[in-house]
Amino acid sequence: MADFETKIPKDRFRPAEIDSAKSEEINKPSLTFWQDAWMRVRKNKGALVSLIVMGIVIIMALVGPLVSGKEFDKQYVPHNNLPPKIQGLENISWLPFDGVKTNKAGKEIDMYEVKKVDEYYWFGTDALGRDLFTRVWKGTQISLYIALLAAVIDMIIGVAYGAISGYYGGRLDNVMQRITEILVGIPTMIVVILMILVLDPGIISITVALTITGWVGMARVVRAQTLKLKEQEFVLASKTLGNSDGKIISKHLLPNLAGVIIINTMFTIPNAVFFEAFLSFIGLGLQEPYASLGTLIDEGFKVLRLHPHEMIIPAIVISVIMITFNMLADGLRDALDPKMRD
Amino acid sequence: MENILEVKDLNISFHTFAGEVKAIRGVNFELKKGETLAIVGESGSGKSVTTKAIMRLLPPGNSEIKQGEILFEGKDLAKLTDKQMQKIRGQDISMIFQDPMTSLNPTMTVGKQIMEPLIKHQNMSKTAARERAVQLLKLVGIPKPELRIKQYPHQFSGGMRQRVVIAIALACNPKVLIADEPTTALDVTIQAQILELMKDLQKKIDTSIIFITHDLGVVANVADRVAVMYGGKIVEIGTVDEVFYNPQHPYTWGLISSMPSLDAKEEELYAIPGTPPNLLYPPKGDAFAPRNEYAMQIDLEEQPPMFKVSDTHYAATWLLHPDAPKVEPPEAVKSRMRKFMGTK
Amino acid sequence: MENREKLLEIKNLKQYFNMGQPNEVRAIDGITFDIFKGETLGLVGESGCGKSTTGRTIIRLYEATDGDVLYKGENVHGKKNKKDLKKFNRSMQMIFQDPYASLNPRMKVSDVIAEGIDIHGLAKSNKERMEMVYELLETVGLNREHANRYPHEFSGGQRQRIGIARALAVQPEFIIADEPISALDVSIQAQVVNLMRKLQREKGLTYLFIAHDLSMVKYISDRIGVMYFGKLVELTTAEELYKNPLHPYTQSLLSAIPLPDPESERTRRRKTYDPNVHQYADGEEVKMREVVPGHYVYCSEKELKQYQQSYVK
Amino acid sequence: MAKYLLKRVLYMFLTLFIIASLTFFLMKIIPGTPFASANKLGPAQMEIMKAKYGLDQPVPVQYAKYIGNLLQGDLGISFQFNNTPVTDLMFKRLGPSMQLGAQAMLFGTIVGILLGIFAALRQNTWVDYSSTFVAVLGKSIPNFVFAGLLQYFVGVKLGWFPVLFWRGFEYTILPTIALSMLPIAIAARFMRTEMIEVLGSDYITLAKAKGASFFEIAFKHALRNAMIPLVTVLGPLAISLMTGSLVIEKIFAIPGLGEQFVKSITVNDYPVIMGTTVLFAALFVVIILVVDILYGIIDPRIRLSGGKK
Amino acid sequence: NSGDDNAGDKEPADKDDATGEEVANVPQELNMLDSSEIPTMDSVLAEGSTSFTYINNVGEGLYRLDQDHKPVPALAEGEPEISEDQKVYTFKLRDSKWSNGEPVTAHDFVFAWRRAIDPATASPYGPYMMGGKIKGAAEITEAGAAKKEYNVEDLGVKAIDDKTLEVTLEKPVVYWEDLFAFPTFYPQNEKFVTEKGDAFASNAENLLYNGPFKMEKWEGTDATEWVLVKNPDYHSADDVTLEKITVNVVKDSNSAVNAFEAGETDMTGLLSSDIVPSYEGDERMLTWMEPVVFWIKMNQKNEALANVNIRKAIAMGFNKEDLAKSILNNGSIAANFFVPKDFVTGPNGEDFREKHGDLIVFNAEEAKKHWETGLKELGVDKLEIRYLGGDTEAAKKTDAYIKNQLETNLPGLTVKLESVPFAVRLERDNAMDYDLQFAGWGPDYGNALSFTDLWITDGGSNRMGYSNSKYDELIKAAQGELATDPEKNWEAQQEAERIMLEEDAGLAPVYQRSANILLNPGVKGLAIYNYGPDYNFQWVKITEAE
Ligand SMILES: Nc1ncnc2c1ncn2[C@@H]1O[C@H](COP(=O)(O)OP(=O)(O)OP(=O)(O)O)[C@@H](O)[C@H]1O
Ligand SMILES: Nc1ncnc2c1ncn2[C@@H]1O[C@H](COP(=O)(O)OP(=O)(O)OP(=O)(O)O)[C@@H](O)[C@H]1O
Ligand SMILES: [Mg+2]
Ligand SMILES: [Mg+2]
Repeated sequence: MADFETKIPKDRFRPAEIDSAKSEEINKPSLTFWQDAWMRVRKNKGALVSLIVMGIVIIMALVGPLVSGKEFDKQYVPHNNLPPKIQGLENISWLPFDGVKTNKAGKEIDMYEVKKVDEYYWFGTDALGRDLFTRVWKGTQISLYIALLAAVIDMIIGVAYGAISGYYGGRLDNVMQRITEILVGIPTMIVVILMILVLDPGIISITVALTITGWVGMARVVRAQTLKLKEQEFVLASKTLGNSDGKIISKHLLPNLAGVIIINTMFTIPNAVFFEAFLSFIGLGLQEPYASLGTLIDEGFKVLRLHPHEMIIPAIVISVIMITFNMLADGLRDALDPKMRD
Repeated sequence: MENILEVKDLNISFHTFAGEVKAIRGVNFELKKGETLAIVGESGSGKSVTTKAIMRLLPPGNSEIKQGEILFEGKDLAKLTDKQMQKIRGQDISMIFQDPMTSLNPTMTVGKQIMEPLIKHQNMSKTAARERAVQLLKLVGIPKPELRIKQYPHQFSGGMRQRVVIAIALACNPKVLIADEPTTALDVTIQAQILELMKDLQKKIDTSIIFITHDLGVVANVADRVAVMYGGKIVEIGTVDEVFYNPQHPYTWGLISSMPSLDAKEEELYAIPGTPPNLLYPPKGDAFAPRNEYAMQIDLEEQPPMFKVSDTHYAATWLLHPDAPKVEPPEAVKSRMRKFMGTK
Repeated sequence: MENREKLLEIKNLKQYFNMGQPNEVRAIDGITFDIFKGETLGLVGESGCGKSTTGRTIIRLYEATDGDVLYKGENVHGKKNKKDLKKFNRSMQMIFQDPYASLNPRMKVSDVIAEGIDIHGLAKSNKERMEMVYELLETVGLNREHANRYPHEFSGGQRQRIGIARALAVQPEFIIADEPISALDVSIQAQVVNLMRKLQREKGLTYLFIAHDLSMVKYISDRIGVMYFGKLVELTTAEELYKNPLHPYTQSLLSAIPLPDPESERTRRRKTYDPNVHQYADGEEVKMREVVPGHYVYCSEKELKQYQQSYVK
Repeated sequence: MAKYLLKRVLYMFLTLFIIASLTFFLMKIIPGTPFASANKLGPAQMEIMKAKYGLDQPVPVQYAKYIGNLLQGDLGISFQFNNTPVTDLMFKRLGPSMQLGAQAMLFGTIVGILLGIFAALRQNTWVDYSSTFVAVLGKSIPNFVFAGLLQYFVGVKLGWFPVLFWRGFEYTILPTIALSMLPIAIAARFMRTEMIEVLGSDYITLAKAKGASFFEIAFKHALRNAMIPLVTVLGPLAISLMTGSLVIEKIFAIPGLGEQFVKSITVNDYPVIMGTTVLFAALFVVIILVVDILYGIIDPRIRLSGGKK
Repeated sequence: NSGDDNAGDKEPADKDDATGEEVANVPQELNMLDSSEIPTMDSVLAEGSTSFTYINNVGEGLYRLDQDHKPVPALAEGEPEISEDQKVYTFKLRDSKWSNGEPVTAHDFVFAWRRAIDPATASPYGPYMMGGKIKGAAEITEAGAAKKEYNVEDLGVKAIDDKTLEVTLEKPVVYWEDLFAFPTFYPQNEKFVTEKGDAFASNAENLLYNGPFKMEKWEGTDATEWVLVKNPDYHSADDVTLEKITVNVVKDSNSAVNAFEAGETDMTGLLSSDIVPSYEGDERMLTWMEPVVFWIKMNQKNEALANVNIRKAIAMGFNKEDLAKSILNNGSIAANFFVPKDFVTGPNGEDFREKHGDLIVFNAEEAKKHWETGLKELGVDKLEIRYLGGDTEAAKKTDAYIKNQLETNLPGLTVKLESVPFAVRLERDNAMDYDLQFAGWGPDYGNALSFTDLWITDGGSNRMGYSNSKYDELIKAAQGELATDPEKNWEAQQEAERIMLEEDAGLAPVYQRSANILLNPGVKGLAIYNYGPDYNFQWVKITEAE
């Protein structure tokens, strides 16, 4: 196998100088867990695109209501139910942004001409003549707000409940498990509706309602994970060092739960958004003049045949939000999955 | 003896988030009919990847056979279609994995799992397959096989599960059996039983075995020949006696002398310093050089070729180059070599 | 030997899990032994026989079901107040089996090592704390640069050494090592074992070394205890155990270890252990008995005689 | 096993009792009148009406009576449907809701599982992304929108299926599809995750090593194992489909419970609200038990007596 | 008082349209949709228009609304004998039969009426319709409420013999014919009712019929499908052409329209206003004005709303025309009144609205002036006012609009919307726990009094603290001494309305609702009612749709 046709200079066989300190050197760049995870997310096209789109949606939710120059609750009835019309795009015939509506007889009518409107309503207007562009982004704001608030409270209660139940175990765990069983036993719908009836309808009560049952899923996941983690040797090590339970939970368990918590939250968010929309449909949603994407879709749905834009636009936005959150959650799960480490 | 399997200049890479992991960097070996080839080596040295490549079980998404051939009875396995490969798997080549606790499907009865390859590859009827499954269980020493066949894996202990896995692997009398650390997860007493079982069975059905392990004791027990892997390459290969009693590669020396022997009196154990190479950034020269106290300048610059020690014994270290200075292996190794010379 | 100082006395220790439930497990069922200051006591036995449980019960990770653990004559399990506990926690430490699971992946190495320092307030300033960490890292053969890295960047052997550094941080006298090398590569095992021995020499540590790899146990231990199903069946010095294994289980265990020597492997005969060989009669007292000085076997009076006879040979 | 079941059943009753009590007291806090003509009734008449329904008595007395009646299976009489016993109302309506829920569940999980499997087998490819897209779309667009669109386009415009009512199997098709969007989404998401996990496990590698084909791997080996966690969510999901189909029931004019339930909430029909809650809760605990038993069937490792793993 | 026939202008189904031949070869079957189940078929317990509709079609009382919405004698044989003081009415009954063959007698009336007033029955409409009108009714209710002894025989109704019924009123009632046509006053067969006990009226079998139709299929209150067939024993059965009516419940308006478009039904329930614009000009859509007025109640216990200027500002401060035309866009009209248009006609034959058409109209400037004055009087420069609204989509839209209008037109005003379910609103109305409340009212009988008597001081349905002694006097007179003087009565009520709105702005009217349904043009002769029952099918004929 080895052939020695080429003569090798002798001096190459002198002993090599090897720095013994180097033998323990790590030649990987130092990456924290999160940097590492971020690298993985970045490589996942779906997640990355979702992240960007989500960023855009969030930015639009924040600045959208400002850039249109119109108030979200400013009514101007003479301009009601106008289809979308956007400067520049109005002349591109296949785009639905020319302010033209097809009536029942199939004839195309420029509603802006009919109503003598000079302004541009980018997403059109609603029945009260409110600018839908502003309302959609305002609604996105509120939908995101509800989602985030619900998620945060869900995270706090669910995580605390699950961690305590799992960590202390035994009888406490048993009692706490029974309580969640009961909470889950009452159909969510009922709890939520009752809560909204007891409180006043509105953002707060929707949030409260959501958090009453929404965290159970999180608590379960966290508990299961805690049960696993607390048997991990690094937790035992901390115990042998004499660490207190509180410290162990906060320093060892919670940081390691972060992945599951984030992923679960990512799934909670679209659930909350959806749930809010559902509440709107059964008439328990937000109070006027505020709108969430849910209420907008609900309102728009009623006039779908007459003014399709009033439903389609918010429906697209809500779908985009849901899809991005879900794809990002998938990406994060892959990225944070310990089994995927090299 | 004829070669049933030949691996030629195999190069395999993984594409990971961090970059390209060159897991296998030019592996050559052949497996003869009826022999047991043990592969030892450090964790991450590429033992499993090599065997998975033979079975074409590497993750399809991120692995790539960059170069090389895997000739099974003359056919290059790397070039077969998925369908053709499915025929070979389980039929001609079968495999046993390390962890008996996770390698059986928890929701399928043990009987079904044994019968599956029989029905698939040998076109057996269900009843025939069941009978054969019972036989197989009996063969691997599981009492009351008629009963056991209807049970689920969780009703078996670890050792028994590994026997089931072996039964599955042997179901179609494969020509090659690849055992990837089949006893690492087991107790010594059970390990001993399983090793005996495998040797027995090999005698009966005359398969060739590739046996991967960390444990030199196990190697000594089962192997006819040994391949030592380090950093994605085979660094030494030879008969079991040659490798144990006349090792040539400094890594093999380290390996052997870091095992305390039961009879030898205690002195400081020989420890290989440092850590294994990171195959994301494979070294230019000999991958073992940074940990090698006998390393020479050339080791850092150039990869050593396989030097022939005997007809059956090769090692990849510049120390074997005629121009290289002669070095003394560690005491533990020397004492073995003396013994070896004595017996010869 | 008798006059050596007893660091730890374990008396009739029992640990049952799920007591009173159908799935009750008697993980350890009345074991008694002493550990002398400065020695290494090895504990071997098949998987699930209760080795880890013994270690964990000694260090109070589990509340003992019954029996006492005396550390320097003080009962460990009776301790209630915080100060005593902290003192105890400092004197006894543990090294774990799985180098991956035993380090919190979200903590920097420096924080992992300094955890004990922080809990016990051993450093007055942050600078002092870091100095201590660096020193510990160097003690276990790593260097300062490693302090700021995360566990996942290290190899198994390096991680295990970090685990040792963590245990050393509180300057314990007694360390329980629960299979500290089983998960490591052969080439790395020696690094860790050598380190442990070096530390023992330098710091006068006492070890309880749990393992199932008998060759390594023999190498490191002064005395070895063999466990079988929650019971200690044989206890004697390492040399003695290999030369004169008395209990049939010990014999079978020894006969099962494959040696890295093809020659001896070809000739090795394995013995199997069948618990029925004892044929204990009802009411027969079975306990640890001293067959010859320092060599204890779990047996009946009758067996004692047999063992003594066979020993004489 | 028998002992375990007995214990479970006892817990079930305890849970039901607590739920019934909680709802009862919640009912008492809810504002609003149960009397539809309250704006026309004078104070005297109001008194009489309250007396008739026992609402004039102190809450503890009402509670004791309620629990007493409940134990005898008497859920009281409805306000909105004069003099009709709540049990009659509920059980007549339960059938369509259950059927619709069950059909949507079946259809939805099958489609969802298939979507999930293909997404997992082709992870991070367009197959995966489009499966995610379909699944998420099912979840993000409220099902009343789907229902409305289906009814209009498939029912009215294309005339493929009846537009509404509940008169036979072909009438159930559109509402089933509309309602199954959620189970599709959930099953697909779950399945994808679990499949990816299962496909990475040792026994799948072993199955491959045995020469199993792509489909054998996916359907014979992986599916059942990946199903196990799904089973846990399917129970509550089934309940929410049976109870949450109110919107669909309304749109397709299906005489089901959900719609009636929401109505009873808006008109404060206490007996119906409480009765329905208790019924749903009872269904729920029973289904949870069934799920646990199913668990044991799908996953032989789990024995009822031992609980989970 | 004659029934209005506003529906007539648009109604494609004029009674004479259908000739015998056209009808002959078309099956006389009507398929229709309703938007709710029938809560009860027990005439004594009924309290909603759905119940009244079907009770009216399968039953009959002393009087009956005719095709022109006018009460005409039905079971009563001709006009009753009326006492001098207009308090005692003696009716002769005509021959008629229950569907089980038994004759309908005066005892059946006595039984039903006593049952309706009996506190043990706890009928909502019994005491509401009888209290203060039928002698002794109010006392029985009072006693029942106080858990004291009472005797239902004290009710002013007596069977002189099988064929003679004597009714004693508390005081003269102008609209007595309407009263006796109302389903609450229908007869019930004592033997049948007592025999059936709790099962009475629980399904089609447990009911007796004496009207133009009988129920062939109705499985109970929760049934979503029921079938009415012609009653051959009805005394005027010969005039009934329709053989069968099949009703299905569809609650979603859009779905109902889809069913109509798919040809699955001849008639939908009321359309939600969102749908109406898409059927504009479509002959299949039937639109009529309902005598239902929506207004904003202003709680005059609230300090700010006790101020008349503030009330005027609010009542004038929002554009009702835009609301009705552009937002509701379903034929509803802006209301500047509270007694609806096209509801009642006076002795002179003119509509109630004729005299004082608009009493309080939208006028942003006026409103602002009043607002500023009011604020000055109150000594504040801004106000926050709660606005109790409904939680339905339509209500929310209206509320949002009104809030916006008020806040725009009345600087310094903040309107806090509270959208609550109907049940909650009723309770809060009862407790007067609101500042502004969006509410509506529909009449139960065909007299302006059904609106005007709402606002008398401490009136049962006032519940907003409106009080004006002049108003009280006028209405009390209209109910009492002027009962027999239609002219004066009329004027008194018109004056009262003027005072209430123009002077006091006691209420802020918003709009009068129109109703819309889709109806197969082949269906002729459908009678649509404004109070009590919704429809009467007894004159319906199905003709070939063109
Ligand atoms: N799916 C994969 N993706 C990326 N890298 C991989 C993958 N599988 C293996 N590797 C890399 O290939 C190299 C060889 O791995 P292999 O599993 O063959 O080691 P091994 O010798 O079997 O070790 P062990 O004794 O631990 O089983 C390692 O560096 C590993 O990180
Ligand atoms: N927390 C626990 N609850 C219930 N049973 C337990 C628990 N911990 C250990 N056991 C049981 O106690 C017995 C002894 O376990 P232990 O971990 O001590 O064994 P071991 O000798 O350390 O085995 P190994 O070599 O596998 O580490 C086993 O049967 C185990 O299943
Ligand atoms: Mg491997
Ligand atoms: Mg252990």
